[in-house]
Amino acid sequence: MYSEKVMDHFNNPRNVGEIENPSGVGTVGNAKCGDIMRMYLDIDDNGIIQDVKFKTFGCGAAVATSSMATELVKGKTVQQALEVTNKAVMEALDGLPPVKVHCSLLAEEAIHAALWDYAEKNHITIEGLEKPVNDISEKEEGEEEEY
Amino acid sequence: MSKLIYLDNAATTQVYPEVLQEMLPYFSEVYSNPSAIYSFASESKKAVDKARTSVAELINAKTDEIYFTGGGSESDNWALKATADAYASKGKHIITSTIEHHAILHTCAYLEKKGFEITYVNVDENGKVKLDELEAAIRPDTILISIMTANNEIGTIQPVREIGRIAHEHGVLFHTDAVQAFGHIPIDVDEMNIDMLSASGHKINGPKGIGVMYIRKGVKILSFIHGGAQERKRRAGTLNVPGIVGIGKAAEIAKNTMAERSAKEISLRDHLIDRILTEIPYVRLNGDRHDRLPNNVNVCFRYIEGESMLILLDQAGVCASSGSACTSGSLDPSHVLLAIGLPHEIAHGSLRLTLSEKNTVEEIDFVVDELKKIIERLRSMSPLYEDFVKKQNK
Amino acid sequence: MSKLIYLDNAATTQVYPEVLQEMLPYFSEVYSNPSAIYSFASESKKAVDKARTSVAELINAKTDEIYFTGGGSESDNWALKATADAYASKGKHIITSTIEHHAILHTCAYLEKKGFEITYVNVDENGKVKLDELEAAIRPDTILISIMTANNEIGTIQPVREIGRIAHEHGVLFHTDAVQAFGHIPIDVDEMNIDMLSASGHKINGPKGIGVMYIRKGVKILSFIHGGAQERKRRAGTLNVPGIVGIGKAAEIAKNTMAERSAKEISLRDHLIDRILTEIPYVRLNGDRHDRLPNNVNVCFRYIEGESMLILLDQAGVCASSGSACTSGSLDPSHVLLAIGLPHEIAHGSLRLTLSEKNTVEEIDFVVDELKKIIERLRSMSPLYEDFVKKQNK
Ligand SMILES: Cc1ncc(COP(=O)(O)O)c(C=O)c1O
Ligand SMILES: Cc1ncc(COP(=O)(O)O)c(C=O)c1O
Ligand code: FES
Ligand code: FES
Repeated sequence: MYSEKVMDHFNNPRNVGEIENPSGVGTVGNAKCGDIMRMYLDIDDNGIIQDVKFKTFGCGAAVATSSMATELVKGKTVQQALEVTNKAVMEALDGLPPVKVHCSLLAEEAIHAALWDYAEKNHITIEGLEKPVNDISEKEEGEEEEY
Repeated sequence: MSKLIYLDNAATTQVYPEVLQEMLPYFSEVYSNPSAIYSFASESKKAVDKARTSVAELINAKTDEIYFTGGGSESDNWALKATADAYASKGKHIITSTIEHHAILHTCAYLEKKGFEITYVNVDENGKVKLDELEAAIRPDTILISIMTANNEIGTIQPVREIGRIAHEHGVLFHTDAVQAFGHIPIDVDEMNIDMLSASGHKINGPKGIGVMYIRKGVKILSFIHGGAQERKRRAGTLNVPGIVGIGKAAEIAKNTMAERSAKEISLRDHLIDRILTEIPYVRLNGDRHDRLPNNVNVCFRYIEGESMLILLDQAGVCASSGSACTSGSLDPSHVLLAIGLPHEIAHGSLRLTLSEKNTVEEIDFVVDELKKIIERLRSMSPLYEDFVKKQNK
Repeated sequence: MSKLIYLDNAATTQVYPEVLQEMLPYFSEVYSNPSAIYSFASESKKAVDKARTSVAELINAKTDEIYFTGGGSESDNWALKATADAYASKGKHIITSTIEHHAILHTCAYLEKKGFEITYVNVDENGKVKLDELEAAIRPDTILISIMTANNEIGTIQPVREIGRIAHEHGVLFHTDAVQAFGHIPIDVDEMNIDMLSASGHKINGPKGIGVMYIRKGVKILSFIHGGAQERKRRAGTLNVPGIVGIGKAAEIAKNTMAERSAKEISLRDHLIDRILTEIPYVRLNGDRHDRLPNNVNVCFRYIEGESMLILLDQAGVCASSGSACTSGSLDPSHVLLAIGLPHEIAHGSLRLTLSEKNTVEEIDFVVDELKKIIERLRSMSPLYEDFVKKQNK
């Protein structure tokens, strides 16, 4: 069902864990499917993401996308991190099954939530960052076909 | 342990080699259509008759009350839609439960669109249908009660005998989806007042794509699949002779081995349940502890999600299933787990292990040992577990 | 000749040993449910995908336009009932022909009871649907035209391409019951404007109890069997993996051998027809001489009755069928023979011989020789023949 890359990131997730006193932390959940993802960021004074950790309660795809997302943002600037979309994460994982696309949104939103927290703590605004929604299922498109 | 440990027998089972053996001649040798007139047809007809008898004997039915279908889902659809059709003039109210299989529930949703009214009776925390609610739901226009014999997810065996009694006291037809129970626990359609019953070959080590519908004599249900005059004009389509022979043989074996087999399964099952409940923290057994299918174990591990568990179990060579939303393809966890009152996040961590008498204690022990590692690993990366631990430490 | 001569391939066929071989691993070894998440399931899933591709290629469909069912009858019921359901708001008129299989006709009768209106287009004396009548029958509220690709009794191949064109020119969906044609003659769902198509495994040396439904992308047909999310939520029920593998392999073989096989069958068929027509008096060929299934022979012998013929043929080791009332169980001779204009007493003497490429010229010759004796014998005891002879001698 999953690509080799997904399985690799699921079996050997990168950057699992917590960061003490993080620059920003965000927790997002998909109330529909009940999955929860938490992202910790350690951002230096130059706005570079020095470290990132995650914890995820969710399926194989959720774990793998969190893991991949942490790899993609690590060492990047805050602005670059904003550009890590769910599409980018999915591409980096060689794709996800259609029913699992929504899991990748969780990773994107978790980063945004952590960045929002960082911005609030530091009283700055990050260009292009919108206030994260707690329940990302509201943002999903893709109607289910009914038979 | 590199051999596959198959613990998903509620999903489907291995065709027993002796069942396959019995089927084999009917593919390429005795391939005749049993409806034909020549003597070559009488060989396959005889095989069909024999199978029908074996199936009838397993549930104490008469041979000509057994109809062969294309599977359990077809039987369920037939029972509901064609009863609705036939008895619509009497009434348009049907009673079922909240924990039925989708073959029942989605058919009910379809009937609702067609103007029927469905009452979904609730179950208690062990998954047993509330009999008082059931009885209170019966109305003058109720034409059918459909309650499953045993649940496919949590294994709870329903008080079918009492349901049948209630139905018949009120002059209402009683259908039971026995797909999980058929061949696994004793069923007597007469004693239990069952008017219609669905069963499926591949849940009892018979072939896939063959089902059974029991229809009590006198029940005026219509056809669901119209066409040729097969099955006493009630179910059209060239008879699937090898499939019928297969479900017949599987039914015969199931009858002969039931006592011994379920004793063995129950001992494996209880060993598995006991070890999980004592050795893994924050776990809950779903379904009734005693009125339970001999081969069913269903537990929820808190703070973790089912699909991830399944993938890691798979890597350890264990086949299992989960009612997690992530495995359902529908973003909702199992309706059965919700119906017994579990919140979403707990239903998420469900694991179903359904064994067979061919499993061994060694296999079960291996699974529990693996499971302990898997649960620990997944909890270590769970934000919910992190929150829980932090709260504890406060 | 003591070997069985099987000439009833329109009723059902032998599962080719190579088809069975391909199916075998999926009963007791790779018995997994393809919907499961573990890797054991992916083996059966792969086999299902492969079979779906083979079926799709046989009719030039896309893989995800192929759905597996429990047989040709289920496919026919699905096509008609679920289209009726889905498009009822657009209209309640359906067009079919007088010579369809009962899986279509009895389903239409059911739909008539549900308030749909059915027009039964007539056929000419060769069993071809009258295209002008068909086109004239189309109304603004017509939602579906269902015409079979080839007839199961008289073998007439319909002008499917023209029917598809007419249907689409009027914006009407076109379903074809291709149970007899699938794998026997070329079908291209795109070129022929086919929106839905029914097929069945056991008519092409595949297994019984497995069918195919082709549904063109965009056709909004509902489910017929509700339940689990199998077959992209359109057909519930645990997949019959061995059956699917079997029909897939049979479709693959059918595609690869079609040209050669039908050439061989046509030569046997024409030899059989020619000998019967020239050597037996008072006989008539039913169905179109040229637009005819490669393996179908259908003749009426005057003054005799079909069942008696079949019994005597059986005693000679020949399996055949008849459209006689006496074999129909319904006191009426075949509706197809009546529809091509035969009076009852002639339809009574019908004989259908449907061969396979495994038959030999020797077998065919043996059958004709036996037939001559049988006809003579039955005529010698027929009062109708006596009357006829007396009238002749006047
Ligand atoms: C034209 C036609 N349609 C439908 C069917 C029904 O197919 P099945 O018997 O596989 O259900 C048959 C065969 O009996 C047939 O010949
Ligand atoms: C309780 C119950 N009902 C119905 C079904 C459907 O049976 P089948 O998949 O054979 O159509 C199943 C199995 O999936 C089941 O467990
Ligand atoms: S997290 Fe639930 S489906 Fe991926
Ligand atoms: S004479 Fe006996 S059925 Fe026709």
